Amino acid sequence: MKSAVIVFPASNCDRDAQTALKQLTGKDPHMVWHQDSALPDVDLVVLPGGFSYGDYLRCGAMASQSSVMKAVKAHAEKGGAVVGICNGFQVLTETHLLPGALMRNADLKFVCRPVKLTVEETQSAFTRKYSKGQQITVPVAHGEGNYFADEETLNRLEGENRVAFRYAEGDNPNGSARNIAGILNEKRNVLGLMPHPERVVDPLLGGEDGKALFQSLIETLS
Amino acid sequence: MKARVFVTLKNGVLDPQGKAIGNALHGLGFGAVGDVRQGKVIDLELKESDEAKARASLKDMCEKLLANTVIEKYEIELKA
Amino acid sequence: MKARVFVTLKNGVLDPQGKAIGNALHGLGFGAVGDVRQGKVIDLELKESDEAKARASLKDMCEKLLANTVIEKYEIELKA
Amino acid sequence: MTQITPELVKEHGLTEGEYARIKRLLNREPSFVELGIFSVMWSEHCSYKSTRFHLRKLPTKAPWVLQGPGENAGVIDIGDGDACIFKMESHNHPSFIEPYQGAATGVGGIMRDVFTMGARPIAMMNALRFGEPSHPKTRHLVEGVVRGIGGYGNCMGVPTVGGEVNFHRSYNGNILVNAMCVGLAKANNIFLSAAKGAGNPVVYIGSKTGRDGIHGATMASAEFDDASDEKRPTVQVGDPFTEKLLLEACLELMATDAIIAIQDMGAAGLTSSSAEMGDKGGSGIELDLDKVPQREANMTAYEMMLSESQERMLAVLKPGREAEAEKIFKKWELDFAVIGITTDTKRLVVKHKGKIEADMPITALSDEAPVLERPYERPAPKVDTTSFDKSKKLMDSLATIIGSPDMASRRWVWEQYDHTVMADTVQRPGGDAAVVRVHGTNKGLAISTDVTPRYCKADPFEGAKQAVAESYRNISAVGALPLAVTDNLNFGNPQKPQIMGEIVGAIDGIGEACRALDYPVIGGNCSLYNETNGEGILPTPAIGGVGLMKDVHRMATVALKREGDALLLIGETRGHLGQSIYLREVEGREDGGAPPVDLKVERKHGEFVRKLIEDGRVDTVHDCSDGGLLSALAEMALAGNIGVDVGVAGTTVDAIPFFFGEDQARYVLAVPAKEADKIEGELREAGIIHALIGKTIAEKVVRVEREGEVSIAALRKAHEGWFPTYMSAPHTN
Ligand SMILES: Nc1ncnc2c1ncn2[C@@H]1O[C@H](COP(=O)(O)OP(=O)(O)O)[C@@H](O)[C@H]1O
Ligand SMILES: [Mg+2]
Repeated sequence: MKSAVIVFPASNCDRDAQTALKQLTGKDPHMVWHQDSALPDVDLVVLPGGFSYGDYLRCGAMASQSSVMKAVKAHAEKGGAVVGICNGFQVLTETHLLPGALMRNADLKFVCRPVKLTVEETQSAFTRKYSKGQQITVPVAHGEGNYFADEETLNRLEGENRVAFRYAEGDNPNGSARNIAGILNEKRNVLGLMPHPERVVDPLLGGEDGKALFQSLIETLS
Repeated sequence: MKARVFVTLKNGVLDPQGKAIGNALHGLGFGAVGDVRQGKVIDLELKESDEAKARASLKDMCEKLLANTVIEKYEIELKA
Repeated sequence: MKARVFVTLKNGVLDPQGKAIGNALHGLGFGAVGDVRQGKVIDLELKESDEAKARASLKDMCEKLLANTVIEKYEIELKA
Repeated sequence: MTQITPELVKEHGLTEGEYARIKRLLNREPSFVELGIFSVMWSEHCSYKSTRFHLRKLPTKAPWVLQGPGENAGVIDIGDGDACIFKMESHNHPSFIEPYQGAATGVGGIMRDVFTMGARPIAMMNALRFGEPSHPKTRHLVEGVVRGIGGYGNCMGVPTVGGEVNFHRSYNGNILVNAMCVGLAKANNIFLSAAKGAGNPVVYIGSKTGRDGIHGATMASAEFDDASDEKRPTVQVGDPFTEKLLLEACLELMATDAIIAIQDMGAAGLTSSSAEMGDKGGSGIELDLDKVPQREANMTAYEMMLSESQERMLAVLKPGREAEAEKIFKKWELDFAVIGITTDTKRLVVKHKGKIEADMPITALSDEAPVLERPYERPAPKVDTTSFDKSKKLMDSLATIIGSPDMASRRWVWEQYDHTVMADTVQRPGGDAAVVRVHGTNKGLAISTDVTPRYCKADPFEGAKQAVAESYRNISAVGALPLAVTDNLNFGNPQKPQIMGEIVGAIDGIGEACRALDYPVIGGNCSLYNETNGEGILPTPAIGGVGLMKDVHRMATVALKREGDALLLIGETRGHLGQSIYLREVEGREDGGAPPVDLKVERKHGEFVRKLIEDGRVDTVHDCSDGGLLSALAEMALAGNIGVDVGVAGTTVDAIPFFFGEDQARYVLAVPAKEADKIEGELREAGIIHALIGKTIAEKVVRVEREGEVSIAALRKAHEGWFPTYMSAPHTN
């Protein structure tokens, strides 16, 4: 699997994503600068966590207007895989590659802690190595991860099995509607999620529950 | 010319900040406070003298960047 | 009655958000945009019919909670 | 031209004597700009005039120290060509006035001190002291400071991995916000601030200059009164996005060989950065202020020289490399301007709008800055009291202590900090020391910040020794070798002989402990005049320690891991209750002497414990400090959710002092039962006092023989509950 990690000026999980991809694919991903207008030939694009352009105005708003995002959009429209983690998820909603929006956490505080997730959907390139209903523990670290969409959109996401991950009952860290932690687009080639799977690919750092996400992609895209 | 853009949450979108402010005001004894909503105000200077053009351009800015129309609405105010 | 409170940075206080918005608008081709400043707008409902009282109470709220008067200033607008 | 009047001199915080000295050094009256420059450079904050004489006594050398005090941060060698760069700094006064921005810019400032030397910041810590919880301002300050630290550090993508939070009424009007930054660099690529050579371009990098925090440096050196709270001087606003760009751009420039010297603009901005660079390089500096990127219209030379706008750096480049550097900064969308040149005159010359606004010998600002030997009185150390109320129930006291403001879980705080970004945090907040892996290796850096101000009040010398000893212990307890410290000396008004006595006592105590433990001081910061209406803070010499772990796979944590482990107490328990949390929280008394520290014993115990961890024989260790043995055991039980059953076998000490005394040099270990005998034998052989005090059990309780038990669930409720409950009440600006 060939992959690229997009680097916005204030991305800060770009190295974490790079390290995880290298560890699991054995290959260095391409690091692509936000001002670039073309992507290298890759199977997977990762939009990493961080603060893209300082996350001033709204998280991900300015990033969605960057030149590299035009290329990412084109990649997604051609069916290429895109995963947005944390700030990457925010960028994907701002770019309208995913529906809804990510608002301030309900308690208005930044939150960094491991959360329990349930894997809701395994029919995707991102989740096939998990089992349906599996409980995993993955850290979150965000101030604006409160997923919002209108009722109709939420119903549709659920009806089309596009909710990939949910916060376990009682462990919703941000007030997200229907405990949604991660969603797929209609064509199921774009995933956005607030938790950080790339931070849990090493038992030393608190677990390996993020590994299967990358392994799913490797299996599908190699 | 100067412009002021208001970006506020659409009705029906939950506003955790507004709610927190409301609670805090009650806690401080401001019992008369009812619903509270918080939004953004963006003040811009524009090198443009034609009001219609300015308004069109501001609308474009709002749609493209200043507001996320999934959750937010905007109002534009021009001052000469 | 309804009130709208504007909370904006005092003149001279660095506004990283405004600066970033200005840069982004330029990047999007809105060349006519000059200085940009971002502030907050807070819309409140008040169970109070006396305008003077409402204004006094809002001023109190601003000083105590809504504005950080070290770096921010506020304006109060009342609508019937 | 502005007339220099005695009032103006006084407003600049300069004494008559100092002003006379300025005139002598210049052979004339200073200009207004020169007066401003002198006032900031000779302020306590920049000149260390009250402490410099005493700081010289600190041990600063060791074979692994690459750079001691005197630069922006200290540097140690951690092997394999790697260097660790760190420093701690206070932002106390600004944080009291505007907690969010004060704390945020404190974080930004200390990060710049570290990356200006060529390091990528890899971990942040913060030591915070607030007034008593019931004080009307405390909640607002806690909320703002914590949010500010998170707001800046999280955006920078540097994990904030730990620190301390204390509450005490002595901080009601003077909170302390001390932030520490730890960075990594290559030992052969360290950048210093000496602007050597003449004819080299002086370049300005980063954000534009505004009228931010003018006179911040003198403010930080002035005592508060209630009026200054009203005056509300301009505070700086932080822009972490720009700082992140500045970090990346600086590291990119540092990968070339274009830089001769580089220095952040911190307190006293352009003034102190240019003066220090010229001073260290033995050169002169000529600045043309017309070239300075400006955010506001009509700024005067005075304002530009004294502005404390954030996110700015000053560098001296090799001639001809300007274009290359400019390209890097343009890529990162930062301001870049050549604003001056180095000269061979050893003078600082400031030009603006065709006029020479200042022209002064740089040594007048540095070497000639006043060094005061202020009179001091070493307070007589308080003596210990042995009395205590025997009727108190041990297990009730435990619940009280574990849920008290100073002992309750700090989860509410550190969950607001991204502590796992960079994917190297192998020990998170909540343990004895944080541990971050050196990226791409198995090495780890252990970091801890420590001080127990109530001990320092009772006995500044012994208390400061204790702070260093506790730092050494915390780092040893995770299995790392303590290598060096940075200090942050927070005190009241040094013009009072008693306060000066506290300062001198503390510096002497730090010196003695650091010498005995081979734990040199490689940097630090002083924050004096922390007084309001004549009331000083508790003396608070915070110690930030860093240690090296050879293999992060062999690391100890405080969490109990198995049932059936033997609980082993290392160190002697005499039951020292003076100044203990127990007396304060249970009996409401703040009295007695500080616990004595035997540095030889500290070192011996630390070495023994570290070896056990390094050999992979022990993975569960906690040091005994605040709250004594029973608090340590409860914390271990809480962290691992495993019960303990202990007794007081073989001691003549009563249960209360035994379990809550704060004797030093002690560790609790949970060791596999089959190892216990062997380890005991080794302890006996080494002549180390120890006791097997009990074992870990399946029941989820903390049980003390003959005293009763309390469930882990109940302890957890008390321990986790205090902070969120306290912070949920409404608070105002
Ligand atoms: N208490 C102290 N102990 C040891 N060194 C100190 C202490 N206080 C200041 N220093 C050293 O003095 C120098 C100047 O400090 P400071 O003015 O705080 O630097 P900066 O302006 O870069 O923040 C630094 O090298 C610092 O390490
Ligand atoms: Mg510095």
